[in-house]
Amino acid sequence: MDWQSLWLSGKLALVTVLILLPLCVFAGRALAYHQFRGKSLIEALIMVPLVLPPTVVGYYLLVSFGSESWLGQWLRNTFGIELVFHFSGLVLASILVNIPFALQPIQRAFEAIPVDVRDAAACCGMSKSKILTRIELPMIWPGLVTALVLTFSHVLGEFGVVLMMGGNISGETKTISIAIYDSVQAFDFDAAGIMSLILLLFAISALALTTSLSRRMGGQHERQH
Amino acid sequence: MDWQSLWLSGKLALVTVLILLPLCVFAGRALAYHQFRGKSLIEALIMVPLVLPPTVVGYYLLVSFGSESWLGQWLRNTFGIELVFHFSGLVLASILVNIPFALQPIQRAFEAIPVDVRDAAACCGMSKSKILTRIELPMIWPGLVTALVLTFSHVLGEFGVVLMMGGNISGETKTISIAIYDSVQAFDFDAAGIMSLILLLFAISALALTTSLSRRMGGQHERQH
Amino acid sequence: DTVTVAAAANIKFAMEDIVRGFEQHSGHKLRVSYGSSGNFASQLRHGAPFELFLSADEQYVSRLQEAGVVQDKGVIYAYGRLALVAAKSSPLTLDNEFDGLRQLLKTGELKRFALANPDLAPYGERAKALLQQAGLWDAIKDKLVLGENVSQAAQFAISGSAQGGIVALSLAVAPQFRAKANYLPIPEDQHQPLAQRMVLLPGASAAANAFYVYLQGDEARKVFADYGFSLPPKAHGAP
Amino acid sequence: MSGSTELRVQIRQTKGIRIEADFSCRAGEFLAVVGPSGGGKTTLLRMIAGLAKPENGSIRCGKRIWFDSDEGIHCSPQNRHIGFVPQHFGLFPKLSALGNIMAALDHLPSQERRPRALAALEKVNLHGLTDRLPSQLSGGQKQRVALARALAREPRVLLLDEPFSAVDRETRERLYLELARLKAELNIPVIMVTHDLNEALLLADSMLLISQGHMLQHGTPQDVFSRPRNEAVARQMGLRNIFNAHVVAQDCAKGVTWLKFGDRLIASDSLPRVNIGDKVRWVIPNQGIRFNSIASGRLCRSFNILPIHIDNMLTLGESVRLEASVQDSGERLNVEIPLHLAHKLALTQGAATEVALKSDQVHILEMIKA
Amino acid sequence: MSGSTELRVQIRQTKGIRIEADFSCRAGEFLAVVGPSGGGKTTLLRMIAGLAKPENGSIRCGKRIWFDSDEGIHCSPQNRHIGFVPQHFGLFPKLSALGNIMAALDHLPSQERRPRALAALEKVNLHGLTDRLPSQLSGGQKQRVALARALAREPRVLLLDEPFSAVDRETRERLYLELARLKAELNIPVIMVTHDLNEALLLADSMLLISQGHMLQHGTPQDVFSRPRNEAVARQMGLRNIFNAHVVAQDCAKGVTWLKFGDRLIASDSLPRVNIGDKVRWVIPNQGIRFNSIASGRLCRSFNILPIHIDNMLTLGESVRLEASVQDSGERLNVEIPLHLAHKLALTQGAATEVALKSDQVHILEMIKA
Ligand SMILES: Nc1ncnc2c1ncn2[C@@H]1O[C@H](COP(=O)(O)OP(=O)(O)OP(=O)(O)O)[C@@H](O)[C@H]1O
Ligand SMILES: Nc1ncnc2c1ncn2[C@@H]1O[C@H](COP(=O)(O)OP(=O)(O)OP(=O)(O)O)[C@@H](O)[C@H]1O
Ligand code: MOO
Ligand SMILES: [Mg+2]
Ligand SMILES: [Mg+2]
Repeated sequence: MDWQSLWLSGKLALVTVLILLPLCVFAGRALAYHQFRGKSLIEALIMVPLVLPPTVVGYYLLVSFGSESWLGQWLRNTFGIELVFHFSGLVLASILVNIPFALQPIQRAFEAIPVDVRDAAACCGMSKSKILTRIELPMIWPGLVTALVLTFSHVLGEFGVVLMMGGNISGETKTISIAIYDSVQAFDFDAAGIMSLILLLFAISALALTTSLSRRMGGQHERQH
Repeated sequence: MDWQSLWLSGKLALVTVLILLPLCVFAGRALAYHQFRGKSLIEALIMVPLVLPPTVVGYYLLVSFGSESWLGQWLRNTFGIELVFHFSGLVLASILVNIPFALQPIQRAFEAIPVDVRDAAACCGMSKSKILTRIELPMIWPGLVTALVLTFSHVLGEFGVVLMMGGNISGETKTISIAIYDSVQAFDFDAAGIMSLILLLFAISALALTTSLSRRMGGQHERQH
Repeated sequence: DTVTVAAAANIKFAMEDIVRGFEQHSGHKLRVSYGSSGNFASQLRHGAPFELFLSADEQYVSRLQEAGVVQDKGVIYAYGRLALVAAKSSPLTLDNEFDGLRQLLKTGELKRFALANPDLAPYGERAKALLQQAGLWDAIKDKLVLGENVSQAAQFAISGSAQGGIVALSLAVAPQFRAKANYLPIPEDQHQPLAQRMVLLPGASAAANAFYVYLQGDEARKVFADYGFSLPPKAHGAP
Repeated sequence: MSGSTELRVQIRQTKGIRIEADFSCRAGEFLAVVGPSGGGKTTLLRMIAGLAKPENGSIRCGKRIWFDSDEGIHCSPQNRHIGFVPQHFGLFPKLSALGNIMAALDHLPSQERRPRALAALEKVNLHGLTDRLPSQLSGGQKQRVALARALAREPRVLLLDEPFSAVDRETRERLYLELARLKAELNIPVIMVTHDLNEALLLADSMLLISQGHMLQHGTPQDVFSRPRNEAVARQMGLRNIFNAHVVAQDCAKGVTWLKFGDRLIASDSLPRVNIGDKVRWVIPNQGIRFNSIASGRLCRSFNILPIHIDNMLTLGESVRLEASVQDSGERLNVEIPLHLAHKLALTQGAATEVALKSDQVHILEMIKA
Repeated sequence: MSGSTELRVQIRQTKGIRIEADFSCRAGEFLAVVGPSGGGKTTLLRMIAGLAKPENGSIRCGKRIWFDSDEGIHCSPQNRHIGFVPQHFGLFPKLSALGNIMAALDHLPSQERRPRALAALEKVNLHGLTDRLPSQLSGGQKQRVALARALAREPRVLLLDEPFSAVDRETRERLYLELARLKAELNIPVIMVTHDLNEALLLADSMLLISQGHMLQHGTPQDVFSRPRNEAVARQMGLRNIFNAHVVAQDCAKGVTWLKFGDRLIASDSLPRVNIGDKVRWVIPNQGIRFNSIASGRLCRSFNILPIHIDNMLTLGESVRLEASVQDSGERLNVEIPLHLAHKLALTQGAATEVALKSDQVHILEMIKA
């Protein structure tokens, strides 16, 4: 069992979720509350990373952020950031690829907040940020959990993009998905089976914990009677 | 440009969506309205296809449904169905892999239906099926669109599972994703670029159409004032 | 009466020419699926509907034989060769003794070096052996980026994010590759041969058999050679 | 829709929301359920509708058993064929006003639904707004759609949870008439939760007072109003003149109970089971209080007379609300009299006068056991 | 919170929901907004709160400009510091009753919020339910939480959209007192939408009648009540005795307008601008109708007397509603009199009697231009 890869995957999933969800809360809120021309187009564009095969997305990311690209060079020269073949690159890739999973449920949850609750909050003199944290976040909670669960799972299972951006470097970019894939490719089905099982146990317990915790925290409303 | 593959991908996405969404409407409704022990576990299990790398999922599907497996043999002998390396197998695989994307948003949408509306519907003497079609479906519409958009996009971009279950056979199992992947592998970046572009245009216009149509149909409620 | 063929991705360029030739020559139609040899091997074990399998490595064919999927051991149709490659922007100078590589390692300018995964792909394994032989393995081990297959390794190399790599010569000679990177073929005697073996599957049609034979013929051999493969000795009875 | 359907409700629940009720409502009977907010009125209605399942008891509609805890019967709301207007309307957000009503008419042949729904909208005065979605309607308009939806069904039992709370006065009067007409026409039990006692008095044949899950009183509105069982009922009926007194005598032959209130003697025509010396609470409704024109001199009787001092006068439209203190006692009297009477009697703030209490209106409340 | 804050509203909107209003409300003034459902009352309140932006006009609170279409000023609800009780309560579903109130107290130092919120809950009689979520509260309890939330803020302006529609009678009375106390204490403009005229009469200093987006009348409640401008206002005020007549004479010196109603002569003290022969509508409120005891014989005057026939009598608690037909005319009269008076006058169904109309109460309505 490749514990290092599991740890790396867990770290990647966690970091991705921690960065992505807050971003999607803001973006989802903006998309939910505002109507403008071209909104449907923007919503469709967000799906792009989902429509292309992951290795292809990974390839384009590699080319865009690689040391040959002006973007990659600029990042390196100004910030000293190297994304390609580094953990930070995986994080970037995971974030980009998971935007659809995280954004859509959050946006829908914001759309479902009744106007009169938002009105009341404004009339109570609550600032935008207080409305967000005290009123809206608790109300979008189920959507947030969906976003979390989908993103977390998908990061664990993601393979194509990660391979292309990461280059399968042990301890840096070799996630458990890649390790399992490698085992299958190497006909080491026992190892693949064991790793899959452990990954599944890990994921399932993390997810079951999240959903049941969130149900306990925010779920009272679901059954009114 | 490999039009045949694009057509195949479109067909696969459509068939998957048409089969998967109705199933998820029923499953999502059941999960939303009923509380039972182990519900969190079931919800986590549904995520399994997402947690494993797609090729690995594809491999396990291949093993489960292939000609060596008792399931594959039984299906062939009793129904004459061959799944592996056939379009029908891709459909099965796509359905399994996309359950999380389709189910979660639908379940959340059902959970958001206020109790008093369901009560009123029951008191109006509406049968379960009428309540579903006339009251609930219009109300879960945004969730259904999310499910549709995520599933449709993901089927187009799905590659690992399809490759393993389908075997890259032109006209039968070679989807546009695989064609693009092949081009990238063969350094034919121009072809990959063109195919990606066309796929994206196709996907984006399909998605933008869907969301803007659905906004027009069911979206009046979103802005109350 | 289309012949279905599963072919390793690394012979795609050569195959396209050969297929064109065969179709003109025989009037039969071919449907070739390209992919990773390992995947094809797995799929063939579970009933994949191919008549002919061109593997990138003979090991997969012998596995199929052990599993009883195929009866014979097939024939070697070509030997793969390795090439040292570097993006045009890379500071790496290409030479047979790996001096440029050594130099770059010393100065620390070599950040990443691309190989196919030695545990999976035969090209990777041979490349590893080559580096070990040159006494570079320990120094370069931590700089490696591994492609899932040799084509991905090549992509790493031409992206410039890896300063160099060892990939299949058959890929390096492709015009799209040459446009972005330089390559140097590695002498055949420096590594174990990469025997690419093909095998007919049970129930192969006459047309499949014809193609099997055609692949061992002069026209096919010439194309393989043009795309950077070495050739096995000519079989008896081949055209 | 046979004329003999009587709704019989016997329920008891001790867990969760506490509720206990035992009453029936005949076909054609209009039952008003009143009581303090949070008393369990909505819960009771939901149980009758089949939306909540009581712990114990039974609910029957004519021969049909809708619920029986002993036999494990719990009939679904669909099978009860009721009309229900929930407190928060429960409109279907994605259907138009017309669609909301047509959705409740599934039992009719499809070509009848539209005309019936249109007629129902007409009855609640909303024919101009048939295609509006609920979110595009004002509060009162929403409520009327919910009402039309319940009425259009021609239900076996009509359940209304504060159906007029958001409706303006004129519309309300029109709806009262409509409801009265329908009640006669449909000949079904009608149960309405309301906060408006006038509404209850106007529409209801009987009244049920619920507080904290308990039935406090059940009877005709007049009865509950003029003979409240205890102080809680009296307060809910808006009676505000409730005082302490001691029983000094009880003359069963003449039907009089004599009370000592401060140093005044009060005769009451009610004959509760009390003992001499008991401390009791008694109530006098507005209509039992008579003002004497100051000019006409003192009243001749020596009992049921209270000298008062007017502290405060508040004109409310056609009537005046007086706040007065009863002399030689700490008690305060609240009286509402017609404006013209107040003028005629020359009542002004600060004036001292006397009131007479009608002995048939002096009501002694049930003792609350300590 | 200076005492001089006057709320000045001048708005006009022709697109979407039509609304036109021009009024002001002083600090310490209680303005009741009444009118038919769908009239635009909620819309008006939302505009004052800053939740909707009128097309044209301005809204000022003291020296502050909240909205001005010419200058492009539109102040956010947050910056208006108002207290708002929306029609559907708008409670925060994930916060407890206490949390809902504390959320509105952000302007206070954090240690003051909890005691203030608890005090507010106490005032609305909900101290036992502090930790309940809105979904666990009854309709009336929800409404009281919303009210407490608005009051606790000590706002610059208090806006109430039917704040008592779901509250029971006893609690309502208590809340009236609380509101009256607070109004004096806070000294701010209070605007309340209500359907209950008694509520308006009891609480309000002035009254605004809105129908179909138009201000029909603005004045003191007494004024609107006794001198409704036109028939729509009269109907909303619950006046049901509205009749046609012809002007036969107008004596400006004596201040009398003479009307011919059927073949009867009616004197009115109102002096509208009318011409002899004009057809007018006139109204008589309940308090302007006097019954003569049948025993006491005919009235001496020859005008303002209507012979009637009692068709119907309906006892409502302490009063009786009479439906009578005016003899020799197709018109019907509706009168409500105290029960004891009906008894004293021995009014019964089928009886014929006479009523006198007080000329100072006969009010001629504004002509509606054809
Ligand atoms: N979901 C719930 N969980 C816990 N308690 C509840 C729930 N719903 C209602 N209650 C409580 O049950 C009691 C009865 O509520 P119910 O809604 O029947 O009152 P009500 O008489 O209809 O009041 P109102 O006149 O205010 O509508 C109330 O005290 C309320 O707080
Ligand atoms: N979102 C909307 N879209 C279109 N029309 C609307 C919308 N909301 C309200 N209306 C209409 O605007 C008019 C005024 O509505 P408003 O809510 O202000 O009435 P209201 O006087 O408060 O009525 P009520 O007493 O019934 O609450 C109504 O005719 C209503 O149907
Ligand atoms: O074609 Mo391979 O099997 O990736 O070297
Ligand atoms: Mg209730
Ligand atoms: Mg309103």
